[in-house]
Amino acid sequence: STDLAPLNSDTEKDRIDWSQLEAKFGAFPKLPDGTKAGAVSKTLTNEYWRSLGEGYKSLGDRVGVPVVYQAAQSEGDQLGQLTIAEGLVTQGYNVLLVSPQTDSNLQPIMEQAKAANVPVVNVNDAVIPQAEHYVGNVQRDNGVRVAKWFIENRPDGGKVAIVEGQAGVYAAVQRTDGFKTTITEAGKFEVVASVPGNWDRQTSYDAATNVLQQHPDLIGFYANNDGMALGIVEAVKAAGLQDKVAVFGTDGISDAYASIRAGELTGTVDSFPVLTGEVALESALRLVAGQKLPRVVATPQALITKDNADRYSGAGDAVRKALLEDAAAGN
Amino acid sequence: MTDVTEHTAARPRAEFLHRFSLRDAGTLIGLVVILAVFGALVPGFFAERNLINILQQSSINACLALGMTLVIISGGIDLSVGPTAALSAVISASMLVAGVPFPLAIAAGFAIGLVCGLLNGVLVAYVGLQPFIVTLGTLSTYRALALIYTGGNPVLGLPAGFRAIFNGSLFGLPLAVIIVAVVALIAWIILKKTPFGEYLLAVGGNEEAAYIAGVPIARTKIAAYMISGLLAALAAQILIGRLGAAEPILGNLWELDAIAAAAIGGASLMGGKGSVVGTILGAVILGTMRNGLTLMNVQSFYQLLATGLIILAAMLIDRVTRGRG
Amino acid sequence: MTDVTEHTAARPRAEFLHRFSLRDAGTLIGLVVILAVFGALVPGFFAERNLINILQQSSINACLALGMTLVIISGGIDLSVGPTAALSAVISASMLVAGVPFPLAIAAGFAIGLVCGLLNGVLVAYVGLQPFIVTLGTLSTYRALALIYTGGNPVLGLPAGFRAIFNGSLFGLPLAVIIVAVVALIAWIILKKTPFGEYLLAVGGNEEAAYIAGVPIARTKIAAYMISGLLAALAAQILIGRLGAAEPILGNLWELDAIAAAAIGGASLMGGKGSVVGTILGAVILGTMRNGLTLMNVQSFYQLLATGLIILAAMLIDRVTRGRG
Amino acid sequence: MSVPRLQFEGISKVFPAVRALSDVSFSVGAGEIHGLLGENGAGKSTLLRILSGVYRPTAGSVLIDGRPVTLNNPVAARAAGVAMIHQELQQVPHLSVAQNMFLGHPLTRGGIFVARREQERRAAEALAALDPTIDPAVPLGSLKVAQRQIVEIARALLDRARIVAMDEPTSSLTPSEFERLAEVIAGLARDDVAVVYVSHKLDEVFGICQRATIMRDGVVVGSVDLAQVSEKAVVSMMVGRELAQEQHRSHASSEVRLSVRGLASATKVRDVSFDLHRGEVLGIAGLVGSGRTELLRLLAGADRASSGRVEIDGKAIKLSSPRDAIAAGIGLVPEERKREGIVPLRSISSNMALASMGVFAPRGVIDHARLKRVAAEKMKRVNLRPFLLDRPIRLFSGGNQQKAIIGRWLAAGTRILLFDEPTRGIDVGAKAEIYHLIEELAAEGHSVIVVSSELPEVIRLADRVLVVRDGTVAAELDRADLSEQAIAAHAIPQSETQGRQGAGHRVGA
Ligand SMILES: Nc1ncnc2c1ncn2[C@@H]1O[C@H](COP(=O)(O)OP(=O)(O)OP(=O)(O)O)[C@@H](O)[C@H]1O
Ligand SMILES: Nc1ncnc2c1ncn2[C@@H]1O[C@H](COP(=O)(O)OP(=O)(O)OP(=O)(O)O)[C@@H](O)[C@H]1O
Ligand SMILES: [Mg+2]
Ligand SMILES: [Mg+2]
Repeated sequence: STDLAPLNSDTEKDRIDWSQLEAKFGAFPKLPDGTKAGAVSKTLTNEYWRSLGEGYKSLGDRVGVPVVYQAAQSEGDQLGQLTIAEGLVTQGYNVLLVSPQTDSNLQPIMEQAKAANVPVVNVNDAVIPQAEHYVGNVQRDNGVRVAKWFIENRPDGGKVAIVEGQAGVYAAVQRTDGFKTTITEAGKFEVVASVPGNWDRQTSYDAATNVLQQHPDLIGFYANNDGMALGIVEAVKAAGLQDKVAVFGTDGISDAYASIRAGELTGTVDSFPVLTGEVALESALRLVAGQKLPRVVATPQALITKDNADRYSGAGDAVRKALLEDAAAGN
Repeated sequence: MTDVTEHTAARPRAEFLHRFSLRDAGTLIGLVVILAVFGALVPGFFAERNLINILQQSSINACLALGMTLVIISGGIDLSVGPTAALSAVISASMLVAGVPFPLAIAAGFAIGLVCGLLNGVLVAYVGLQPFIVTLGTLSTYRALALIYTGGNPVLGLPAGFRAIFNGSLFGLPLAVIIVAVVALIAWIILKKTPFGEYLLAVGGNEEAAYIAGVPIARTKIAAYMISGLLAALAAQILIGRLGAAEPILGNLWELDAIAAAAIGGASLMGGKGSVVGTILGAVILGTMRNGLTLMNVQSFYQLLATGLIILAAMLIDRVTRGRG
Repeated sequence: MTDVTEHTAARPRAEFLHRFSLRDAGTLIGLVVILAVFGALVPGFFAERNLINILQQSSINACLALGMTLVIISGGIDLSVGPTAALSAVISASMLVAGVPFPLAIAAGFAIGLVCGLLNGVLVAYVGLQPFIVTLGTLSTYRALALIYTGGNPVLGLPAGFRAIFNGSLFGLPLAVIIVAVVALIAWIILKKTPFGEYLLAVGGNEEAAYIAGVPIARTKIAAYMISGLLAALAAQILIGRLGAAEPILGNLWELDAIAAAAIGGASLMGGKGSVVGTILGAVILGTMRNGLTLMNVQSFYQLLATGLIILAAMLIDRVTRGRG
Repeated sequence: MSVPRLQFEGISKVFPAVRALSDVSFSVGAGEIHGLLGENGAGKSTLLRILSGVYRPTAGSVLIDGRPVTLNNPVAARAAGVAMIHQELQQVPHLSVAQNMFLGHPLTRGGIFVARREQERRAAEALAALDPTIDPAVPLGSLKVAQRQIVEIARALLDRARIVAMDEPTSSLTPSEFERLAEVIAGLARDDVAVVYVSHKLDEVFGICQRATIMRDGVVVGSVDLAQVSEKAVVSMMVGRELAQEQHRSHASSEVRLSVRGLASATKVRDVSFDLHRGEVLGIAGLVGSGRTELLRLLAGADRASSGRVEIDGKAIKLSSPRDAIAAGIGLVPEERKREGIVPLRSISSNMALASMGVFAPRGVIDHARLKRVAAEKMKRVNLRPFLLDRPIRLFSGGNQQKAIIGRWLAAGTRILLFDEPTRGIDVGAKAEIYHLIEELAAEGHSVIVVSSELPEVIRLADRVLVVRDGTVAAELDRADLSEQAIAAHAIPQSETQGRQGAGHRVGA
């Protein structure tokens, strides 16, 4: 498998949509006795990653597989995360689910796990090039969806701005690029600013204030995550421009939904972390059971606005159903 | 005789320099240069609205940096300001959301800041540990407490009334700016006019001499850390008022900005030296830079580069003016 | 006469204490306590594989902390180690990927480390700026350069041959551990046995006196920063060998861990004091803690809490043993 | 007989590895000026630090007016009526003179604000009797050592204490400054204050004290009535043996070792020219602030000269750093030992070896065996006490620190030694040793320059004396013409000798 091409989760051909798992690979398989799964994510300081863990746990509970879920102490603690992952390998878990801090910081795990004959599933966000299995959404698509909203809903075009996540992080780069490329190609829009927000609410607030001051005729912001988007919303409100400026975030955390319902945040691209967690664990366990899955299992996402927020925020099963409908409809 | 006249003549000038030192003038020159550069490059940079923006965006860092300056003068350092602010923010916020009256919730936030500072101070002053390490330890500890308390979630939905307190304007200036200006004035008075200010300078300048002279070393240091904690709490209140939410991860890397502002303003990390005016100017320099670079839509990598270079340049200007001073 | 006999009798013990100081003994006690606690709580903690893991996981921090120790002894501090490592990593890696022979690519990485250290050192020693601020400025600058150089993308696909250099084992120990052990031995020799070591201790202990005694102050300081840069580069090579990729954001917050290790090991941030043995023990303490907490499946918020408390506890143990020493 | 104002009863003090005081008892009456004498390391400062609340005694008690007092910290000592002038200047350079004097107990307006003006007025009053030229408003760091010491004395006077302890208050002062201090001390005695006076300058002690207690190695050897005993007897009590009074011996040759022409600095030194011969001891005298220290620093490469030429053995040398000077065989024993001399945390051996690393590490690695041997030899020669070569130098008394610094240059094989106030704070025994050492060095062919504000010292040591005035050589006096009067005559600026001589100047005569 050393001849595996470096993975690009957004363009990999060997992929399957999550909705097809059951159709193509049958019902959930029987697992060897005592199967247990280890998972390590980026950080628990962000709701997204906690929700992912909930997904692991809920499926794990349902199928009787204990899941240990750990996370680094902070976003950016790359070696700490590696230490955690190495601990999981040595402790004899049957499968690992990892959401690496960066594209490479968990690389040694791939080799150690291979030696220990433990499958590893790369779940979302940063992408390990040698990963044999990836479950997650198409990062670039986040930005594309928001850009499409602008193209459809703001036919006259106008000035838009991007607030980026931490410089150099895969998800931030992809999301930004998807948005920027799509909206620029539409012709009528101008990306007047693409400034760093560092995943931080306060930084984004200040950045948005400055951008608005320079471009009071701005029609929208796209932020690489919801925390930053919520900071931008406050800046837009403080500038008194809430009726003119649309603000979009990414992730679909509960605060974002609340803000959307309150008519403040225009929308977010929800990537359904709980469902993603379930799909990831399901895929991982199918691997344990010996099934040969495609390299990438794509998980759903949807652009949430006030109009459809209720559809995507109900109980787990309802959302699953709605998303399956979306998938069937080819969204 | 000649001698005496000379002394008398020299007095007023010395007095003036004493008040607005050459060192502060150096920082001011730095600020003016940066303003001029951005003014030339960015249309509308000098718009009143933008200048107010700069002040507002500098106010939180200035608030922290004032506390940091006092701690640095006392010969210490406080790396834990960010987590202290976070802890104070989430506790105030959760009380506010639970319907506790504003004054009580704010007071609780301030109390948290004071307690965090007290712990730092006691470990430094009574136990005799190195300030850098103590506050490195409490940096993790306080952050962890804030995360555990909230389970990692932001506290949302702060009452509008509370937000108005820190979000309003007076005479066209944001209240946050006015609050920090008042804090700066108080800090200036403390440093220049009160025994405590003298004690700070003495403890940082020569601890043994201060001890022998009867300066209450431990109490002075503890007070410095408590003020730093209190100002971190104040910064937290201002911020959550502005954002309408309190996050346990708030205040990440604040300590570096605060230290940079104090150092650009002339504080020596060896202790015994520092200036309130300089610190404020230092904070405004950093704020101006961020504002200007954003307005110029400089890409984030280059913003980072500019930040680093500006810090170095400011210190070089400092060095040159000190050389002349 | 009695005096003389007494002196002679006391000699061997004093000699031993000189080599393995009471202070280091304190750090060792701290490590033993932590090992004992985890050994009791975590089954399989003392498995050879796990102990090797701990060493391997501590090796990068130990490598940085050794350089940091020398800088701290000289009275400085180096906050820029992480970005220095990142810059060195991406440049070596891009050369390797471009097919440049290993020795050349590695040498280039080391050269980058040396140059980064040189710049820090020159600004501190010749220009006379405060080390904290200089390296705070270069922290941003070097990081920005690494990001700009790579466009923010990781450099992937390092040749297997290169990775084998840093990834192999010898006598059952990972090569990285052996490399760092050798570096530690060299650092120990430098500090205890060479004029440069004496110069470091003198410059950090009393710069003015060292100057009068003919110590080459500037060269000594610059050498310390260059060693720190070189060791950051070495850490970078070890890491990219392990990871098979180099990222411009590598080395985030490394400086804090390195400083913590040095301080736990007895280095004084006032300069003039520090121990190679202590620093290694400090790095292993931090590594052990992380390993043990992970094996105990402690949630990350509580891990953070434990990190903070351990740093404080280590300093308290330090304080107590110093009191007795 | 009334109870004494101050009594020490069985005071002992043990530091780790050192017993500094054993069962020290003596008393001082109200209005008495009591000398406390002893060699370096005898325990004088330790005793006074116990009196001023800085150290706590291991055993024993202090009684004031017959009542035992607890002196747990400096504040308690102040409250008990004790004021202290510490041997090491205890000051904060960034604060003003007045702020330093009132540090710890500032005058306030309304209990909130520091009353700067009032402090400055009161500080000026206290300074008036000692040195009216010191401006209480300037930062203390801008003063010279001597002035700082005067500030330290004036600070103790502010307290109106019942007991004033002075630990070598005149170590940086000239005789004329001592005269003024003597008047002040007499005034204190008239006000019934008990004064404990520590000095290595025996003439001062004999001049102002009635009685003296003599200590050796932490124990009291005896208390004497100074009117009844000779200086010689006191000295032998201090050192435990007879001290031979040595006479000056010259070893100067005609061979010029060092030649200085037109040396000038940007600040103090203007156009200095002189020759120094092989085996010669050249004295440099002058007023405080006349530029002697700076001249030595130029020669030691510690400061850069703005012009001038320095030759050694006829070859021009570059002096852009102390390294250059050391390479050329020049070494400086600096004036401010604590700031410029020692590396406090390092051992005696390390401090000694610092300047000769090339010698001890010929192949890049220090030969510790050799270093130990040389350190033992050099420290024996300078008679280090206690003889603990691995002990951090900060734990040694000032005199012994000075010996280690001298040892540093002996080890480095320096041929030209520059001594700036070589015996400041050094006891009679050690002083004689150092004089002897200097002469030995000269006899071995070393060339020596001695800057000293103690004219007897210059006269005792020098083969020839340069008198420096306003940064330039005002006169060169041969041994035959040497006298305190002759030196003073050249040291004082002309207008001063005619006008208000001595009023505002500290005179080295
Ligand atoms: N803090 C300390 N720790 C250990 N030993 C000390 C300490 N302070 C003083 N000593 C030792 O106590 C002894 C007495 O020192 P002290 O300073 O009292 O002498 P002194 O008579 O004042 O000498 P000098 O005339 O040189 O000032 C010396 O051997 C000294 O090394
Ligand atoms: N321009 C200056 N700025 C700061 N300090 C100075 C300056 N010139 C001299 N000094 C310091 O002041 C002290 C007195 O030096 P100077 O050479 O003028 O006097 P001196 O004749 O040696 O008198 P003293 O007896 O005080 O040493 C020295 O410590 C010197 O380093
Ligand atoms: Mg003494
Ligand atoms: Mg002098």
